[in-house]
Amino acid sequence: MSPFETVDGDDDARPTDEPSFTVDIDGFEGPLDMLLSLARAQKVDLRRISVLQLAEQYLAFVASARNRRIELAADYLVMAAWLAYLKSRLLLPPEETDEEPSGEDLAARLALRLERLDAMRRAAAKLMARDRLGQEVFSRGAPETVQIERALTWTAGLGDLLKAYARIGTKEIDRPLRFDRPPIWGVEAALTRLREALGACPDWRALAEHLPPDWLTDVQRCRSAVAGGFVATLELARRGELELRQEGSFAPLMIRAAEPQTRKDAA
Amino acid sequence: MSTMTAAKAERRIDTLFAAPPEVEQERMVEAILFASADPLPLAEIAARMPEGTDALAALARLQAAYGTRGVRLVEVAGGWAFRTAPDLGFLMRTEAEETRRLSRAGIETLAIIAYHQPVTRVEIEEIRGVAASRGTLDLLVELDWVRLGPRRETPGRPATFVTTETFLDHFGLASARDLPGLEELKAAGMIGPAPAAGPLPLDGAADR
Amino acid sequence: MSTMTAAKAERRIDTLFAAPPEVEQERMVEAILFASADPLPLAEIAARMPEGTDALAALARLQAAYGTRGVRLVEVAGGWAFRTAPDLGFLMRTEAEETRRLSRAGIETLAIIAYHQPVTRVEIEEIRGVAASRGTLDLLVELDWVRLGPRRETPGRPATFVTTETFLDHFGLASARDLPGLEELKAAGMIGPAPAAGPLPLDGAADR
Repeated sequence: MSPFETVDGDDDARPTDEPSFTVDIDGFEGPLDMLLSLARAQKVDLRRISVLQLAEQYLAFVASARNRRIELAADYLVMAAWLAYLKSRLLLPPEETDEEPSGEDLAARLALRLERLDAMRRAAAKLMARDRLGQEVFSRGAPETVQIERALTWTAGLGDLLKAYARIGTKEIDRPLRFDRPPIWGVEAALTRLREALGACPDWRALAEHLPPDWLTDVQRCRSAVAGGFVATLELARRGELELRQEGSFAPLMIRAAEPQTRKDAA
Repeated sequence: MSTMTAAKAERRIDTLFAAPPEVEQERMVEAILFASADPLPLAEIAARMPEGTDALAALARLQAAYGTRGVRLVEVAGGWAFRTAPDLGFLMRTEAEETRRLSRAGIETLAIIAYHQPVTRVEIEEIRGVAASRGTLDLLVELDWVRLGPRRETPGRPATFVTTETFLDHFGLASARDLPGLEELKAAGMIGPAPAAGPLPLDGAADR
Repeated sequence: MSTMTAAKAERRIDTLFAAPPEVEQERMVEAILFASADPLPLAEIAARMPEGTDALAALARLQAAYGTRGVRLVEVAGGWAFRTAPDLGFLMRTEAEETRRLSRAGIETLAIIAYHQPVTRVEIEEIRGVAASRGTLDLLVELDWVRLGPRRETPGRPATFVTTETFLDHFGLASARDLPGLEELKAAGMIGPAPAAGPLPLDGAADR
């Protein structure tokens, strides 16, 4: 059960030091509610109610409650006191020097207040009488989900493009400084390679066969390899480590490892 | 998105795009709204339609076409939605939502917030003449009918309460200005600041 | 429920209840199906309708009435339901636009293609000095900034890439020949000065 099924929803706001027993005077929600109810009973337009009569009715009610030893909530008593004051102001002729509002003013204010509460009551009734969603009116029971497609738009400006190209175009310039190894097969490397080659294969072979194949791929490197190999060959021949021969001009230069005898002599 | 809106603004000038025929525009609005359980603002409908279409005109034609059918096109909660005709509510008992019955205090408080919004708690109490219970306001907030509005720029900067789109949708209101009898109540001085509160009891009921 | 069904069975005999007019029956079916979360079998629709109505006939009329509108009454597994017209499916998607800048790899690849077109993938990799990711080229093709060009008449006949009209449009170029050359870029300050070829930083001054 919902806690709001009863009309006592306002009780929980009250401080606990108030009397726990509050007269639920026929379900009135406070003195203003009760006054409105009494005013309605006059069966005239709220603007034409007799506030004096209303005050008297209210005071009579409070008196009877007291007689029946019913403890009234404090706000009912405050209202009673104020209405008693209002009644006196209405009945006694106003004094010339009186700075307080006149009885008629006070009565008019109370009447307006009742009117305003009444107006909200009527408005609430109209509101609740409307065709309500889920009661009289229904929405689509099977709504179709709307797919959200994330459309990615990629952008790049001409500036980005040019900068990117400039960056690539200058990579060679921008790279860290280092010395390039020139494409030269040095004599030292040639000596090492030829000594190894002759050790493994001491018989007559063309010098070209002993050159490193990866140096023969382009002209520049090939020249360097041939030159390096030739200088190394001459050097090894001088040291007596190899023998060389050539059949004729421009014929392949043949080399082989020197005979041990020759080597000894040279030493 | 902004470029789209700019493009829309130019649509009257731009005749390059042939807008879909009127019947087609009606079909589109119909499908878009049918697919949604919640009201869609005109701007959102228009944004989903192709260039050069007139969503508002299509809505008007569609509303007329549905007329008094079992399903109607209504303007509600700041948008447009299809809703079943109220006279057929009895057929939808299986769909009817179990609603918590609002107490009289709850109903009155809701009405006061709806008609007086933005309204502070103290103002609600002044009108009702009793202290507002925390539970009553909490329930209205929980139902998503009421939410906190801007703070009142008066001493203490009290919070105000306003109604929500869910409230409008639930009660079939296009906007808060369409509350029944709002204009009459305003004209009669029933809404708005009370003239000179004066020494009436119950003012400041919240202080107790 | 069983008493209701029994009553229904008798409806042909029972003439006490005046059935609602046909238009009204259509409205009822319309509202019931609209509000239902699931497709409804004929039997259930009929069960919800008042005595003496012919749900099937009403369904048929309603289906014809919706015809080719933006919403259709269709028979699906499990019963009858309203569905938005399939040809309007595109309206059920909203686009959330998001703009992202092309990655460095993307823009570099694009620049190489723009300046060296037609250019093979291997050539792009050689120039950039890194392997080209599949995704980068795919994105450029997807954006329609780059497309496949003629195959290179070399062993393996590798595919080449060239830029498109869309590319020229996007970058505001009349033709690919309008791209400024390296010298112009240098003059425009797009390329910084090359590192000094002067004295070697033997004392490590360059590190500071």
